Amino acid sequence: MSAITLSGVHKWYGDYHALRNVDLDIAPGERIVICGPSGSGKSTLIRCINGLESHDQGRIAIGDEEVREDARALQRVRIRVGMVFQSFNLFPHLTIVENCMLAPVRVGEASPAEARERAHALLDRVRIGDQKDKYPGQLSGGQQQRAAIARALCMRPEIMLFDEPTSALDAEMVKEVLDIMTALASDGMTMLCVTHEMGFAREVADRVVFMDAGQIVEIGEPTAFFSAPKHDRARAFLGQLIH
Amino acid sequence: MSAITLSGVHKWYGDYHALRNVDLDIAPGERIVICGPSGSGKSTLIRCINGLESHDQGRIAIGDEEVREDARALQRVRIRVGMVFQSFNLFPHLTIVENCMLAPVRVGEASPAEARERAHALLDRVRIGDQKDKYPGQLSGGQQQRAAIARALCMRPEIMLFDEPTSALDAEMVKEVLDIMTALASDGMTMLCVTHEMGFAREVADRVVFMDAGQIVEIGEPTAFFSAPKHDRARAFLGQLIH
Amino acid sequence: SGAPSGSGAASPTGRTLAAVKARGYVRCGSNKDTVGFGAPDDKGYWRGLDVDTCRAVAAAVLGDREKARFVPLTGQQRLTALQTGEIDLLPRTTTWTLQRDANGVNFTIPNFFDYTGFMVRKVSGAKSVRDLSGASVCVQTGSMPEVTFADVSRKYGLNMRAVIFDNVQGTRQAFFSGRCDALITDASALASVRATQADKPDDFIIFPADQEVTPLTPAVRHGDDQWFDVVKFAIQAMIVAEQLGITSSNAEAMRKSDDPTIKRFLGVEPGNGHALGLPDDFAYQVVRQVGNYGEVYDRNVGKDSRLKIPRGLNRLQRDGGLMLPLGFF
Amino acid sequence: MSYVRTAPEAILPAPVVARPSLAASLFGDAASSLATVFITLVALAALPHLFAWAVTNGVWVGDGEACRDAGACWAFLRAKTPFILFGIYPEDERWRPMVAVGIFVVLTIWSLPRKHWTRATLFGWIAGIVAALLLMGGKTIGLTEVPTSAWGGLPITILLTVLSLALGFPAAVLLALGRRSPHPALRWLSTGFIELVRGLPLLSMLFVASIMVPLLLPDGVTIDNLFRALVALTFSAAAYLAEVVRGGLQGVPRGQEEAARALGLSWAQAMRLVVLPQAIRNVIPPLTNTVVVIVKNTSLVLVVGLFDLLSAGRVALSDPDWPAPYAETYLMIALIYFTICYAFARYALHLERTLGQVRR
Amino acid sequence: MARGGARWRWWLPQIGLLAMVVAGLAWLAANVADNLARRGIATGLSFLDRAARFPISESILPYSPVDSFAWAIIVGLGNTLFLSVLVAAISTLLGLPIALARRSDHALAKALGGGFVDLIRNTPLVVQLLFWYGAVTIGLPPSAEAWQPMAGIFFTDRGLYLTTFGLVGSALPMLLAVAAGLVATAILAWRGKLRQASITTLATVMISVVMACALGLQRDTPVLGRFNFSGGLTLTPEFVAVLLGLVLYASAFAAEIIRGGIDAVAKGQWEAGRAIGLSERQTLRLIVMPQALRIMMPPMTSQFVNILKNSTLALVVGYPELNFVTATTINQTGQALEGIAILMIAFLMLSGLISLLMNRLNARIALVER
Ligand SMILES: Nc1ncnc2c1ncn2[C@@H]1O[C@H](COP(=O)(O)OP(=O)(O)OP(=O)(O)O)[C@@H](O)[C@H]1O
Ligand SMILES: Nc1ncnc2c1ncn2[C@@H]1O[C@H](COP(=O)(O)OP(=O)(O)OP(=O)(O)O)[C@@H](O)[C@H]1O
Ligand SMILES: [Mg+2]
Ligand SMILES: [Mg+2]
Repeated sequence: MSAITLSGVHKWYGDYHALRNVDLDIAPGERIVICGPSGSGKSTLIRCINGLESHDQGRIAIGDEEVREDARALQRVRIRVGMVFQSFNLFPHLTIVENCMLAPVRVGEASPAEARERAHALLDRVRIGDQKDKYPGQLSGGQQQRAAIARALCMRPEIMLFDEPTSALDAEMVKEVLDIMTALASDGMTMLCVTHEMGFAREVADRVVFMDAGQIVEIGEPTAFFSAPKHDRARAFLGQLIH
Repeated sequence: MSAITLSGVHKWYGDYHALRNVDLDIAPGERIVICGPSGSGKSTLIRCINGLESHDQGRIAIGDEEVREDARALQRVRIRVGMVFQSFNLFPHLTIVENCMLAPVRVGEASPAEARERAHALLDRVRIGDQKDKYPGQLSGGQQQRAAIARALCMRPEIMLFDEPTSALDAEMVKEVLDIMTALASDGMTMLCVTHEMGFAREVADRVVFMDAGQIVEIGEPTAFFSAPKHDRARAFLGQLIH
Repeated sequence: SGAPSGSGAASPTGRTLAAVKARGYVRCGSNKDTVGFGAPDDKGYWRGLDVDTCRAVAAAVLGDREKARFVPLTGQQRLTALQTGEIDLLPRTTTWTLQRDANGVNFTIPNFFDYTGFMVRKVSGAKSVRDLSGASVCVQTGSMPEVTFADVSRKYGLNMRAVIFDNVQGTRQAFFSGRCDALITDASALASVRATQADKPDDFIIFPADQEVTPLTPAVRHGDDQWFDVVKFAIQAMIVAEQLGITSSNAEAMRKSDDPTIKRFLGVEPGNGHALGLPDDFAYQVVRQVGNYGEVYDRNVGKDSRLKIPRGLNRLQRDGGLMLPLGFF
Repeated sequence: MSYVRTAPEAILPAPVVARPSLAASLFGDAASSLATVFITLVALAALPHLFAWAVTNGVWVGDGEACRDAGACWAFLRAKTPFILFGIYPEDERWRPMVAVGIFVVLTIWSLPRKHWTRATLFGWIAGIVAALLLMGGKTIGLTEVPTSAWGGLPITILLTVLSLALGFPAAVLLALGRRSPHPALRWLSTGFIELVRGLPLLSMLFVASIMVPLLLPDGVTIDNLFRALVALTFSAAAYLAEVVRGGLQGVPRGQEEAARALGLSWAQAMRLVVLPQAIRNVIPPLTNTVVVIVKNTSLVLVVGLFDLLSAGRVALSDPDWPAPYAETYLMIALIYFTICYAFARYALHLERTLGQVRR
Repeated sequence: MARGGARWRWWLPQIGLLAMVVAGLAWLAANVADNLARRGIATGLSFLDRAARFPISESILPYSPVDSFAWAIIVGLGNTLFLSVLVAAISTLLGLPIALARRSDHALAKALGGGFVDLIRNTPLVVQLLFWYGAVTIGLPPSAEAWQPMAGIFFTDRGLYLTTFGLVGSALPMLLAVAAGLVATAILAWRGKLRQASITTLATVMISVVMACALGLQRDTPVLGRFNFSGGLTLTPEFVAVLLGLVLYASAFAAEIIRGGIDAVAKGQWEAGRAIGLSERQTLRLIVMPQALRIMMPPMTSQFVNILKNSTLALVVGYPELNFVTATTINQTGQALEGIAILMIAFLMLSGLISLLMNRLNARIALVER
């Protein structure tokens, strides 16, 4: 069964048609990179998948669980799907390790001790184990984003969504985060990642999805896509990226 | 006579020695690119030149006008020097054309009609003539930065200072702004530009100034500098930039 | 006072009088909502016994009772306002006490003798202070009643509970809504409250709180003896006029009287005014324009008013009251 | 595996979604239903009493006698409204305060649309204020003189509000700038003034104004009571507004001032043309709140013997001919204040929204 | 210069400005001295030792008219503090449900919350106080017909009379327990451990109730005397009206501060909370409120200072707080200067104290930044 299924998904903001008839099927373990011009609906797509935005038409499912406007169903979806935001969104009033423990203890059934252990392991894995008792405000951007990844992983999600995880970072810190994501990918995690980091996409992605004006315009192998995009819009976009 | 002269300039922030004995001489029509690691004093240098920061020792002069703490002298300097900031700093409560007209009418001796005409011409030149009655908030980053350039040009400065004019822009918009700057350069404007856009530096700069820890470490021809930096620090820096 | 000060002379006699004449009107501190003593009517015209006292001074000094202006003052403001020269005269139901007299002001001549009284509902059965043990009493602050209240409560061991307000409306509202068993304040005010605010005036009785008489007395500043005298005799003019049978309507005619006392009083025979620094007909102007004390009393608080307070202590001395006419010679 | 779009997807109109019904909001779940039932029951219990008091037993015409042992005495308000509105201003001259109030109402309505925010309107206000003052006083323009001690009611409330705002706001801007100034003396003085005034109850400041001012001035110099209250209100308005403006200044990025200076504008120009307009726009909501507080604060002059609206209402209540209908009077006064404040707050909200459109 | 700092060129005008202000103050002081001498106004604080002679209708500190003016003023200060603390506590608690009602989807609750806040915030507090006082005194029955919603509780136009429970035997252990609990709470709150502090408070209350029951109680029920009830605990109409008026007024403002605090928490925080699977209510409680609390601290500080200052309006409905007592003192002694000075110093000190305490607390719970 597919890890994520979108079929005929439409989404409007007021009168603005933000997602137009989106179909996408993602197999378990697949790694997808989504790119496209600003405002093309990448974030909207990803936010619809874990129900942060509700779609207006069509069907989205995580495995066999449909994403629909129902508090319990949504919670089941969100436990299975981890999300990392562009702006980290760590909880500033909690330490890093508390950030990580919150959901397992309050939503999952983990005991505090268990959750702490899990958090420590994951923080070590993203290489900020020594920062665990600091507050988010005390970390650099790259460290914060890695903490955010650890937090999402703490719920042991089947799928990870990333919305431009490196675009709020200084150039020097981008690499730290991409490294962690590459490591995750090599573990076989199902990943859906909005990013314009071509190096990362080339190295990691199974497929690249190019979006424009709310539609999926092109899907392809990363090497093929980046070297010879077929659709005009994609070509124009890539042309601008490389100057 | 030099367009800009700096000799033995020192600057402290509290106890922190931010500029250390900086000497630089810029001829009229010359185009200088300044680069260097974060915190090396690039912005400080540029801001001392138009007196946004006061230097503590040494001499800075624009042509024959010394930059010193005197309201009238400073105003004369600033009329001769245009500045473009990293974060645009357009005035959000005024339309684009009003942004451009403000200084000519209030500081220069232009009549509103004259200033408007001048603004229109410059906005056309930076290719946003059709956006002139919008507010900054309604424009994209690239358009905003071009408006900021037009605003600075409206005072008909002899010298233009740019402090990382493209670093706050989305990748797609960088090119728009660099194109405009290149066009300006080819008109013979004296330019001093902090940027890490190597393509631009190669194409446009007469000299590249590399700074580190408040000092000028290396000055060279762009091609020579980028291909074979002489100083260790510069080499390390350029190595990091390309990943 | 309106005239700029000289260079430091402590009490230049006559300054206030000169200032008032130069200014063209008398400034009086006033109540703003004590009906019968000082309050504007619906048309914004000031009325009351204290107001007429001020008008009498205006008539005496300036020959026109309308040349008086009223500055509404709160209890806290009144003495300071007088001391600092904001007003020339303070006719504002102010009790003459030692502490006040000693502290920067001079009391002239009482224009109303009052006593502190309790008003209670008849159904409560209380007939004197001693029956009020454990009662709640509404007190209006800013004058003698609160001290009297504390004193009698202590003296008779009554353990009464005070409910204190800094304004007339609060006190009254509280009493009639049933908040208090008794209302303590000047008896004159009690009478007026009973006459006007009670649904059935007969349901309430008033009795004195103690034996003391409280003389409500217009006050002037320390240190200006001439003005002190002027105010005293402007007030006296009303009292003496009643003694002499001169009223506002017959004053004109009385000028032709052969009685030398009346002649001197009305200024037909000169001398009195001059001595005070006033026009010789000052008393005539007071009586003609404002009236004699009886008229003023009846009009504002007495039988012709809604308050209908009996003359009582405020009768002339010859009628058994405390109003003592002085000699106008 | 790979896919290339050939035809663009149609842009469709948004489907019509039924708005969540009122019923769903009221009875959506157990908690909502419970809340609905509870609120309704309380309302049902209270309303009949209120209705009986205000309408069934209310007295609309008649005199004081008619009001005894009855419900709401609206007749009192009918009889006393002129007095409450104009205080002790002489009856024959009441057309003057009426005209003065009219001037302010007209000016206010005229100033509402943004396109009327011009220098001319500003001069209009200054002229209007001066005209109202002259008209009320009368002497200078050849009418019967009415001293300020006889002014009263709504005109006093409006005058105190308008003047304390008109004088307080510029002072507030200066204080806010002073408090952020790099020059210590200016900063200390501004901070000292602001914190002193904000730490004191307005009531005690009014006391000081009414009792102490005469002591503070040279012998023989006196200041009008109304003016003193105005000074106290203006001080308090200036201190409170200054803090709001300061908040707004903090919200304007430093880059704005720098950009303005880099263009050659002087400090004063940069402030006036670039920084302050943004700062004030940023703080419209707290500014509104503060102005509403200032409007309401004028009611405190009650304690210093001025005949403002509330004070005049209370004097009206002391009329022996009437049974003193407190609730009705306070309701009417509250209603007048509410109308002024609420209308202002709504207007500010509208302003905030329309000015906000400038940004994306 | 943009960041010029204090340069020498600025010293002169600054010194000039300071000199002008100092000269102005000196001029005023000279005027006061001159005026006082000229008008023979006695000054000095000797009056403070004299017997006050006037009554104070209610106070939490013991008072009788034989006490000195000084003590009377302290008693007024006690009432001011008592009232302010009570109003601050209740209105903050009340503000939360009102804020939540305004943010809720329930149409009636939202409308009621909004209407309440608009109505309260747009009318002067004095008018509200006067209105409530009228409502309390006119709306409630006389003592003889006291309304008894529960055994031992009487509502009359003389006030609310409540049965109290006095302790028989040794109350010392209980008092000690309560004191220990309060100290622990204070220390925890000081350390910024608000959660533990509130748990401690709750525990203290529960322990004291249990101990009270164990130690045995004696009912003190109000009994109707000739004029009034006596015994038990009395809340006078003045106090009830002031409390009601100030609490309602302050809670409307508190509700807006709380709502503003919640709204000011970045949207991303809600989303992050949802994204890790927290429910709406968990997100509000665990993520948003702790951050909103920090945002609310500065406006809450001004709110508490405002409550303190607003308490001075209690004088219009006859509750004897500091302002009222001082006014009476001025009226009795004529010593306006001293009275006003005492009043202002007291309020400045209290406002300063509130700011100081709140700032300390704020520093304790502030978000840690780099
Ligand atoms: N809450 C909203 N209300 C209205 N319009 C919205 C909202 N969120 C997004 N949009 C619009 O929907 C479109 C798609 O937005 P989206 O954030 O998905 O773009 P994106 O591809 O992620 O762009 P970026 O690369 O800039 O993040 C944009 O035009 C945006 O303006
Ligand atoms: N106002 C200030 N007060 C104190 N230190 C400052 C101030 N402004 C800058 N500095 C310090 O001066 C040094 C030089 O700063 P500057 O902004 O010139 O660096 P930069 O080369 O422009 O760096 P970047 O590439 O990050 O913009 C830095 O270490 C910075 O921390
Ligand atoms: Mg996006
Ligand atoms: Mg820089």
